[in-house]
Amino acid sequence: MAEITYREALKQGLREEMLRDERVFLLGEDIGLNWGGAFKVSKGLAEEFGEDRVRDTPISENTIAGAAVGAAITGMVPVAEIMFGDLITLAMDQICNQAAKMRYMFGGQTSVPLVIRTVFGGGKNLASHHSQSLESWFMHTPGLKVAVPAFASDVKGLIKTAIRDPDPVLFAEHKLVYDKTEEVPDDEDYLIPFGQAKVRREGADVTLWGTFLMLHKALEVAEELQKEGISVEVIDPRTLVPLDTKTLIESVKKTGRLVLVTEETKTGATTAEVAAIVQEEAFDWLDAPIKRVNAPDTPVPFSPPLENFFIPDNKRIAQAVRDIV
Amino acid sequence: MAEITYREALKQGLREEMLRDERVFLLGEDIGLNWGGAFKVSKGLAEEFGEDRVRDTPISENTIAGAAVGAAITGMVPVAEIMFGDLITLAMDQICNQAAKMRYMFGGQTSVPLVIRTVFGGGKNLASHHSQSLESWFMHTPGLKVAVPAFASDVKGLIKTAIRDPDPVLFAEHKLVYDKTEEVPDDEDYLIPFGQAKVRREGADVTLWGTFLMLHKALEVAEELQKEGISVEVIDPRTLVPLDTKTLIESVKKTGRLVLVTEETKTGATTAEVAAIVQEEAFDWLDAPIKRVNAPDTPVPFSPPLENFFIPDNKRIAQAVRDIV
Amino acid sequence: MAVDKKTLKELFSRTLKIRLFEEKVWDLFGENIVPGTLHLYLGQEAVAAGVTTALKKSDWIQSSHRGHGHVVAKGADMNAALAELLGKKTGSCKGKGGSMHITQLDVGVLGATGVVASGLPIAVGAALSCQMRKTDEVVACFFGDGASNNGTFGESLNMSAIWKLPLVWIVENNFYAMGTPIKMTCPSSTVAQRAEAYCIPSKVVDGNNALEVYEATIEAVKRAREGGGPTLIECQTYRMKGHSRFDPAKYRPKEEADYWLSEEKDAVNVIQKIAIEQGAITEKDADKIRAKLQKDVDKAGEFAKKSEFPEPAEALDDVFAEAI
Amino acid sequence: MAVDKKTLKELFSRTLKIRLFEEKVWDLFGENIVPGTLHLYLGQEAVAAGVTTALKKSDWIQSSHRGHGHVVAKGADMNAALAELLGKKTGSCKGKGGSMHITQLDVGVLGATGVVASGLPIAVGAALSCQMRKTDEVVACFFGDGASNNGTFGESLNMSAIWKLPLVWIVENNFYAMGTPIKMTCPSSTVAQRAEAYCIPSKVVDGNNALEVYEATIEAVKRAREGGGPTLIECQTYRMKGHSRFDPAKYRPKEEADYWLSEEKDAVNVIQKIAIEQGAITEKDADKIRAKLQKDVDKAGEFAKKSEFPEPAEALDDVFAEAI
Ligand SMILES: Cc1ncc(C[n+]2csc(CCOP(=O)(O)OP(=O)(O)O)c2C)c(N)n1
Ligand SMILES: Cc1ncc(C[n+]2csc(CCOP(=O)(O)OP(=O)(O)O)c2C)c(N)n1
Ligand SMILES: [Mg+2]
Ligand SMILES: [Mg+2]
Repeated sequence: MAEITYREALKQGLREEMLRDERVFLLGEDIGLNWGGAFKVSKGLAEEFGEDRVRDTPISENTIAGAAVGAAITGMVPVAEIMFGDLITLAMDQICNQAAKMRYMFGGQTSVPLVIRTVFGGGKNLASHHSQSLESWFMHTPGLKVAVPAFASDVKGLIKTAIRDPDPVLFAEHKLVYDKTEEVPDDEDYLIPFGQAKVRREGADVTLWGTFLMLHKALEVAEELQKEGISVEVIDPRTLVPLDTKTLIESVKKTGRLVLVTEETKTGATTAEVAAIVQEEAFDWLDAPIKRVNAPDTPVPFSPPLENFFIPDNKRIAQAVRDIV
Repeated sequence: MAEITYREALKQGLREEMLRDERVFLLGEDIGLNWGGAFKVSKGLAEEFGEDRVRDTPISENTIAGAAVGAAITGMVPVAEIMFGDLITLAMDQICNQAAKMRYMFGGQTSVPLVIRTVFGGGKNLASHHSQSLESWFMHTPGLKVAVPAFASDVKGLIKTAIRDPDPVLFAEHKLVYDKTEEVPDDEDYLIPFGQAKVRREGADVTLWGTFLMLHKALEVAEELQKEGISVEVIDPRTLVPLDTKTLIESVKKTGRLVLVTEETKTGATTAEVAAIVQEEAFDWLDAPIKRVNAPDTPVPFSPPLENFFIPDNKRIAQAVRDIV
Repeated sequence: MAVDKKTLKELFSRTLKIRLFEEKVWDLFGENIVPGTLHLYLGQEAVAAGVTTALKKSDWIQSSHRGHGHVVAKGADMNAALAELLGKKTGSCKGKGGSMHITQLDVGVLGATGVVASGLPIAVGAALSCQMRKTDEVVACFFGDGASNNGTFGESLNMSAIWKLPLVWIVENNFYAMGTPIKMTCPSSTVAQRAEAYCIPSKVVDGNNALEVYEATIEAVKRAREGGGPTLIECQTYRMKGHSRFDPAKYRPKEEADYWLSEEKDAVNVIQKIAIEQGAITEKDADKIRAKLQKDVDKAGEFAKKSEFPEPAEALDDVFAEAI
Repeated sequence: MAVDKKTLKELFSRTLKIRLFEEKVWDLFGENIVPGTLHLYLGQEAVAAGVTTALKKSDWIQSSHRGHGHVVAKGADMNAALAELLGKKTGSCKGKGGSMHITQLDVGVLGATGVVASGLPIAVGAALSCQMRKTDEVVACFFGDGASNNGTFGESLNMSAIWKLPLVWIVENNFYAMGTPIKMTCPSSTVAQRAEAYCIPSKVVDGNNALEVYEATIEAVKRAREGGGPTLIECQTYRMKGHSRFDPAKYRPKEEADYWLSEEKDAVNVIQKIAIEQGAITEKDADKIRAKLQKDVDKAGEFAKKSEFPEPAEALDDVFAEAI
């Protein structure tokens, strides 16, 4: 086990799977020799595996995704990259109508073993077209699995599982966690099963559930609140589809209180679904309303003070916890 | 006031606005002379207003939406039709990244007065690519307004408001309500404000909130349940953005119970958001968990017995009500 | 090109097979037992027949929303195909797909799709896979004139060209997209002109003549197999019926429709005449082939009709490899 | 074509203005006060200068993600433009847009966009609006070589052609999309070849020569205003810097970079030489113009720097016409 960055762990996972299975290949814009991916995730892989298996594409998002579909149903295992999550708007047909529905609408005749990698989130002053968090759209798309790794160890185990999964996976990353480090197992078969949340911190008074950068903030907030005598349990779902509601509900049954926090704009975020589930399944255990902490319902602004206001901060998260304990 | 179909009422609304304001024009595939729209909504309008203002387009969804954006910011008021809601996957960039964000990302320099009409829902055995209900994606897109008329009187009043609105409106229709009839005012300035729900039926024991065809079913269920002595209040939001939570929460404070019903697949549906809001804002008034009735998390199947199973029916709605009273 | 008699006979019987299949569908539709909508292949039979006859069994086709003819031509089981159209459990998609998704993967059909032009990117991926797996497999992708106005057209043609993929683009130009005449939405007189933008060689052929389609495809397939990259073939043809279930197609000018729907232009007649003239079959053979095919189709119809509908709860199956 | 001296002078000063503006941006970036990323227009100045000089004030331009040069050339207020890049409240987008959305609508900029090729459909709509409103306004739409691989390219060119829209498509072919050389993703030797697919007349010009760009645009604009429909102009040019903020552009072959980045190819030098040769300006005039522009740009820089940031809660404004 070595302490490496999320970026490095992700690359390790991709590399190991490419070594293990020659059907695995990467395609996307500027992922190859000249650039190595906009966030350098694939840097070095084209050198190692050749330009065939680490394939630069034209700026054709829908056809990138569709090519992955066609390759997947004929014996390959493509990992397609959409450079920014905002640009996935151009590939929605191939991802949501084709990849996600193909097994079903053809009555189980085919698997669609592909992964679409993309990156969400703000914090880099990239404004409205390069900062969104759109994961809830995919959570609402039957037939897709959705991974949301926030930690280096998870991103490696999950990408390997995603690649080996016979179903299409929307693999979401987050810009501001690429540089976070963690100890990551070297084991070639280090796989993290989908649908298993991880309790990142145990606590007794309130449950905090969140994704990506907000999870890191949640852990900081939990430390702060400990000083105030509030004991916070922090849960990382790791995948949204399948969603581990069991771990969450057990926690809520223990704490009686729940705060959900993501960087998505509030209305229709993944936090809405989780709140709806928990209020239904743990109604009698809830001692207070479930609180949601999200970005406001606006596009993502450019200027630092505006973007800082947009992205939930520790203060807002802490306040939401205090509001219900 | 005459009793007319939803289709007819919608056409009346379009026609009146085209007569009132020459900047208003329609564009879309097969909306003109030869077809009059896949659901015949615009039948006759090309004959009346000419092919310039009722403009047939190539099969280019993203450019249809984008052309509407360009026209809207330069002095026209376009109403673009995406023939089936499933095909809006091809126009997500122009709708969600451009139309919705333009006022904001340009700092208020421009209005984007356009309407995107499309149609959701199953029930016609059109299978996975022509039957989806994707409204929650748009509810999760800041900068868009979203209308979901289920009745003839509303569709007319709302389309007129949508056209006069300076902001982009995603105007969702439903295949199985086009033929429903209702008394509809003739008044040229018959406008229904966005963000005002309508209590379609008063009741005391439980609140039923839903959209489109499910609202019609909800009203039937309410009648049935009345016979069992259960008094159901039925609420029609009419628009999802803005969402009238006030009317709903008042109702829940009265009944203490809420069932939400839409034809969307369950995870991440609009019902999740509504449940999340109500449990937060009316926590102390809820006597039972909020129940959601939706389609299962599958693509829409073709065969009648499968599709009938997929779409929530009166029995499932009634059962959900009985479960919590 | 000299085409052998066996091939001519095959072209005739494939064209006819699709015709009889679609007439059966039309009959079943008349009996009001076909749920949903239908995009019949009637009139365009020579395209699918000509293209698929030029392919090997291990080759692939990508279908469109007008897919019955494609899958039947590629060798799909007619029982399962008709059962699918009726929404039966015995259908090739277990009743989940219907007309717009009629598909049989194990005979090389990548899929039929309800989203116009959405098959093109999938064909690109399949052809890339053929190339990367170092097979000699080729992909033929069917789409309409209307589809060539969609963004995926340019993206996909381009990708196929830069990677020299083993792909044959088959435009079925039936001159209409629903009620919209192609001349309203396409400034050039052929769709084929658009292939040049990507340096892809192209050819325009009479899509009602299975032999012409076959010959053009053979050449394109050869180029594809030899690593020469994609070709675009525009097959000009015409729908015998309207666009879909309830479309009377009144928007078509009479002379145009008369020309295309004449006896001489009829796809079955055209190839029958050629096959007889070139001595591949006799009138009598033709009758025998017809009778045999009719019997198969009738049997498929019976099979489909007497098959069971799926159980309602089967709607929950096949979302993922394993239920989650 | 004979170009008058006033125009030559204008071409020179517009080219230079963009250069000085972008150098200022580069300096501010060096001071580490430009948030986010940047796509500099350095090297491509002659394109925006040539195109916009051929337009009237009432005409429109659609910008891309590399928009600084476009908006400055169209007459945007430099104070507001620089303030926007620094995220200030006084910016043209109140600090909400930044580099990728730098826009000033009241001088005819339809918008800059972070989504490659997403401006094309918007330009179609604006040109349709010019036509439907019966104005003589024309739209010029800027986009890159890489953008021409996106689906909206074909869709939008086609729509502009079938409706004969008053539109001029300006391809800024700088031979790279990020690190991807265009020859890897485009099989033809010019992007212009793709216009023929839609029967759109096209021309390839030296994009480092503002006069050539201007002349081609004047002709295209004339055609557009007279109802003759769209034209595509491919301006071949080169980025002086990398793609964005931190790109050293090491992937470019030395000879290629040397050629394009030589003194003789420099956009400012090229038009200055022409203007002087044709007697439109003297060396001295050139210096005077430069000094004046430098002063304006410096003042804009000061303005931008001393402007306030927006208040955090302003993030909530401008979502809708009225808050909901
Ligand atoms: C992307 C998309 N847009 C619109 C439709 C609705 N639609 C179904 S078929 C069709 C016409 C297709 O025309 P063409 O490609 O020429 O094929 P044809 O029907 O003539 O075989 C249209 C517009 C669709 N299914 N998909
Ligand atoms: C649709 C889309 N895909 C990818 C990107 C990421 N990206 C930003 S600029 C760029 C290259 C664009 O190349 P080109 O169109 O030639 O313009 P240039 O940058 O050379 O001016 C890419 C891939 C994007 N912003 N939008
Ligand atoms: Mg057609
Ligand atoms: Mg470029």
